[in-house]
Amino acid sequence: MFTGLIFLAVIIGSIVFHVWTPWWWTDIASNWSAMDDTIILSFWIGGGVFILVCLFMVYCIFRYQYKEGRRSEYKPEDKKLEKGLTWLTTIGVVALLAPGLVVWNNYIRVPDNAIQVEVMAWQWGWKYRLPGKDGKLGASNNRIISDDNPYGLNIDDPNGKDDVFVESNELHLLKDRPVKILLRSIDVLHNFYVPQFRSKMDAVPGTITYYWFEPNKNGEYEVLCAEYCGVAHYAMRGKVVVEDEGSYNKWLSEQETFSSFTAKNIDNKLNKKKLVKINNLSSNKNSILKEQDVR
Amino acid sequence: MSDELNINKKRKNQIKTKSSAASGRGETDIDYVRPAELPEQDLYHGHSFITKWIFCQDAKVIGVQYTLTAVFTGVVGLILSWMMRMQLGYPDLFPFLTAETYYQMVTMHGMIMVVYLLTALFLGGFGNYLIPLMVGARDMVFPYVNMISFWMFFVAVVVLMASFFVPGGPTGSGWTLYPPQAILEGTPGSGYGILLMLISLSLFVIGFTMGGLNYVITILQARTRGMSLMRMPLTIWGIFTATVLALLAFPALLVSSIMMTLDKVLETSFFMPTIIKAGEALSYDGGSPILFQHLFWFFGHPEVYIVALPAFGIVSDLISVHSRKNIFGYRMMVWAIVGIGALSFFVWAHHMYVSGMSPWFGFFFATTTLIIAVPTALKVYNWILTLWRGNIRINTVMLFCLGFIVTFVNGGITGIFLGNVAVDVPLSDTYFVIAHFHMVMGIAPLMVIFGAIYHWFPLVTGRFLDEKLGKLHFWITFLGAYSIYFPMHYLGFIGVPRRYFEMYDSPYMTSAVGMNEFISLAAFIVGAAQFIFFYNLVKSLRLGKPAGKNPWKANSLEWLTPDVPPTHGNWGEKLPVVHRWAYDYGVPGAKEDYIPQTTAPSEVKDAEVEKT
Amino acid sequence: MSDLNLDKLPGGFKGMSEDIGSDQTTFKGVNWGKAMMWIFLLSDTFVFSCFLVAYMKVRASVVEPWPYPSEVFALEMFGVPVPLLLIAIMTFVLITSSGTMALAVKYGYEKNRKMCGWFVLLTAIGGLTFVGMQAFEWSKLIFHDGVRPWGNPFGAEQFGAFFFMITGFHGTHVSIGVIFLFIFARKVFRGDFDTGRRGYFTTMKSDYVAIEILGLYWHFVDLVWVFIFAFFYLW
Amino acid sequence: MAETKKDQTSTHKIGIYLWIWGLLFVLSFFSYMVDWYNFQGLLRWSLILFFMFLKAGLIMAFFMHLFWERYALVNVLLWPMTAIACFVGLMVAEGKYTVFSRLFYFFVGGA
Repeated sequence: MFTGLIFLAVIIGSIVFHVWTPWWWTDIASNWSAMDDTIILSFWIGGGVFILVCLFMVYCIFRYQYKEGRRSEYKPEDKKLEKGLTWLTTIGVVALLAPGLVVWNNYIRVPDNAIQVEVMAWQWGWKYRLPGKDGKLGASNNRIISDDNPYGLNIDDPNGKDDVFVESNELHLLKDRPVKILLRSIDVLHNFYVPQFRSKMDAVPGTITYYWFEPNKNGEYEVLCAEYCGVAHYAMRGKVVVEDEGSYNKWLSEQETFSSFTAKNIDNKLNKKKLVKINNLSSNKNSILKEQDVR
Repeated sequence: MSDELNINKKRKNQIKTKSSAASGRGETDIDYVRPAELPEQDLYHGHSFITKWIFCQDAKVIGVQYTLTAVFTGVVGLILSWMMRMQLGYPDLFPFLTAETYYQMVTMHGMIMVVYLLTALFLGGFGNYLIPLMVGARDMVFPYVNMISFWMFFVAVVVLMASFFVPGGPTGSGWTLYPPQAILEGTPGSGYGILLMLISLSLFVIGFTMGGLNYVITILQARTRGMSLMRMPLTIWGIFTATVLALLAFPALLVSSIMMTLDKVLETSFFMPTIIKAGEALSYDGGSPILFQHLFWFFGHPEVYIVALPAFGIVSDLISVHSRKNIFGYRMMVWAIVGIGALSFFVWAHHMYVSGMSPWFGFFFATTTLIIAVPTALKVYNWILTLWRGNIRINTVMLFCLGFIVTFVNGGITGIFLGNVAVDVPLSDTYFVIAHFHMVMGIAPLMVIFGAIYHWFPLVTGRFLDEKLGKLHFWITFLGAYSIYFPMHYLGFIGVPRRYFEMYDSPYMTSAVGMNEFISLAAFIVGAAQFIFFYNLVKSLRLGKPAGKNPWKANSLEWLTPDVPPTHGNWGEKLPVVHRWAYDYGVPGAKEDYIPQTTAPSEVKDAEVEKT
Repeated sequence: MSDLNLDKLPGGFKGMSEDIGSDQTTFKGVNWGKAMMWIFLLSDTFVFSCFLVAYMKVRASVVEPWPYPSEVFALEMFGVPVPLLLIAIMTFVLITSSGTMALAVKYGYEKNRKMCGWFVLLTAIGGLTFVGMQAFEWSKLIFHDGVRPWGNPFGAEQFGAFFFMITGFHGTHVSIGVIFLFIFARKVFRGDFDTGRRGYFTTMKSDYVAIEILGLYWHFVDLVWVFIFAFFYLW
Repeated sequence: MAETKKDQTSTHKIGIYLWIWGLLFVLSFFSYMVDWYNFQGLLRWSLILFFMFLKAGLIMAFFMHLFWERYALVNVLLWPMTAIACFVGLMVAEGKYTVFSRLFYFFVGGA
């Protein structure tokens, strides 16, 4: 009796918690509401199964508790029941899988009008590169990264000349315009993740990965690294600002392009020292570690 | 049902006619079982203390040795989890918890619990103890190799524990050990720590292979007379399939360990592309980090089932015995175990949906993954249908089984979320994943382990464990663990990423602080409750109620040995002869409500047995 | 002792379903040790497969050119480079030793102590020759051509790494096999298998079936070489 | 230990071993010739794989006696190979995808 009641309380408690929980997803700010919908669908089907199975279990506990001398039913198999349950489960699984595959199909096919944005991850921070007026990113290679060429761009590639460098943790995006995030890492695995955008993908050194989304709400969002990348993983944050065209263009015009960067670099050799500091990742790492020690 | 019956009848008739021709037996001999194919096994009996208890070749002693070693590592893992929860619940309170130590604890906790506790305990512990007893063998087929297997495992554990004491400490690369970070500066323990981990894993694989071959061959080739595969208890089916999986999956772990060791020591570039560290390019070039993930999960996913399948098998037996009812749909259960095992080799990359692998793989792996959901669901149905119309003893063992069903169904369903590729995108690498796998392969198998220990303790020691303490232990563990992991899913919905040393004050995460405190408190209590269990073990060893023979009135062979606890050689003079499956409970017409496997049909003439 | 007569059991898939449905043993008439060796080899197949799969994946995805094996492994003969000469000889040696092992197993079945012993010894010598040639090949690559696990003068640096790792792992298998072959040759000549002398460590009785088990292992080593030869040297 | 009746004796005529032995030499010679004549492309691949599987099959079937074993053992040994086949197939696809990404983003550019 007691046992059954507690198990019943666990089930009811789970439902109550689910319905009245204050912990729920942060408001979506991208086009991927379809992902939320598939989650809700999974909740209905999966939650239904959970409740039914557990309630049946509780019923059995109440109804068939041990009584001296009672015999249990002897029925090794019931073909019809088993077949029915198999089909029912199969239908449920298909109902879950089909929408999931459709959404995934959208996820890996990037719309043609998407803006390319390269996210360059390093231990531990973010940098970005945007295509210039030609809308194309130049070829890049980690091998040739140097102080004069912090993104390792191929000097001979004309596409790269007007690429825009964003050497800070902050990225601005246009509202209602799809972006294709090209992920690049110069050291270990990272993952560019903004919970409000729902989407994520690992940045893998030695190759380029991608995903896309369409931000549809103005605001500032925190970027989190979602793939463990070493001791300061938790401190690897960035910022995404979604805004309208006016302020976006203003921000864009303030950024440096590859050609202006190189030109400036040749003009002013003194500047180089400062750049070394920015690019010297180890100094950055130490500052993070120091901060931690202070704490 | 009926067609199987007919096949059985037909076969029996064939055998009968054959035998009557051969040995002149009468047509009417319904008790006939084929004579032995193999001569008696040749056993080495130890004489000194060392050969009897330390370098012992008796599978039962080896099983206990495995269990004790695994439980010891488990306690280490438990303490590590406490320390992690201290940091997560009360971030600034403990100055000795730095990010380095936190990540080291995360890694060691994960690896210990998955490999050195659960795998070793289910296969090494329960496998060694139960396989020879349940299939009616005198011992494992290669007792000497079996002994070496345990000592290899022991050395692996020693090497693992040694990594706590080397300069730099144990590796802090997460239990998945993903390169490049696992072997680069910037990850704690990237020097000696990771090397010792890889060596320890390799030793474990070698040791396990020795044991695994024993388990498989004992089950396939050393069953007693009358014990056909389809009469084996589901425990054996679960352990058998899991062992086969382990023999085929551990090679991938061995290979990836060797390759990563070479990457570390010889600076080869298997998994290492061009890497810029501190503004300078390292000597690596052209390797593929994703390859490691493929190899790791080609091992890692079957590993999940290596832990789950023995739990499935054992819980089926416990439920059946304690609800005094035959297991519902035995054949379906067997096929489900085998099917899940086979499919588990085709689903590995569902751990890698957002790893940057070829995006087309998503379709393939989502489909195969959700196919696995069907046999798994059927197993759940069959468990609850076994309870249905049974005669359920609500004792500690049954409580743990019920706890298993609730946590397993819960965790299984969140598994469908994560296996469904598009749903996985927002949820992967968040606390939802943590909650899911702790529920489904942490708590659920642990429930079975506890249930199994309460069930078989009388066999191993001849005494019962204390029921009152047992029930207390169960309720704290079950309710506590459920209230740790059920709310944790919702942290994942918020978007809290896993492996974060602390959250800082991201605006939408402040609401997680309160929950983290609650979860930590629950974790401390659940952890502490395990010491009730250890106390119970020690106390009952001396003072427990004597159990006598077959105290649960079970059917399977392990309870039918002449001596309790069974001695070396298990069966005394004569091997048992099996006449039926292990689930003849509540057979109409029989005197008792159970018919042990060795009972010949002529002894229970009136019983209307359906399955044989 | 037994009513098991393999000739009377049905064969094919019918026999298979009957074997699986029967009691006691699933592999009818297969010795425990032999069954264990088979399952071990299955597991070992997965080890080598993982090595080769990793090799294929990396080789398919490097952008630097992969060294051309038939030039790297060429041997100067009378001033002319002959591609893969040493490898060809090694292959022939290993196949030869596989053949002698097969004969040793055959004579083991027949409990022909002398012939069995000589063929086991011959196999061991073949294996030793193979290991020796492999040592020669390694030292040539290391000292003469400058191939290292972390790089080589010919192209993609994984070439050396995979070469040393995979052939090294295979060579370890061969070496272990050679050691056991010598031990077993001694055991055969001493007559252990005829008298059923007990093993020093395992305390179990010796039997000629051990030769068959060792044979399985040795043929497997040869089998792996077939795959390494195809994927590493010919690709 | 587990000795069963050997009256059916798995012993075979010596000829079959010598015959297979010779065949293996010939096949090895052929696969060596593939390199000697420097075939390229699909022809090279199909020849290499053909000789490889033929040799492997002969060794397994006759030297390792799998041809004479009962189907239970044969099937247990061969079915797991499907997992490897799946692994190989997917890794080939993955290798192609990686090399495509690398060439495209690191050398071609203009994404």
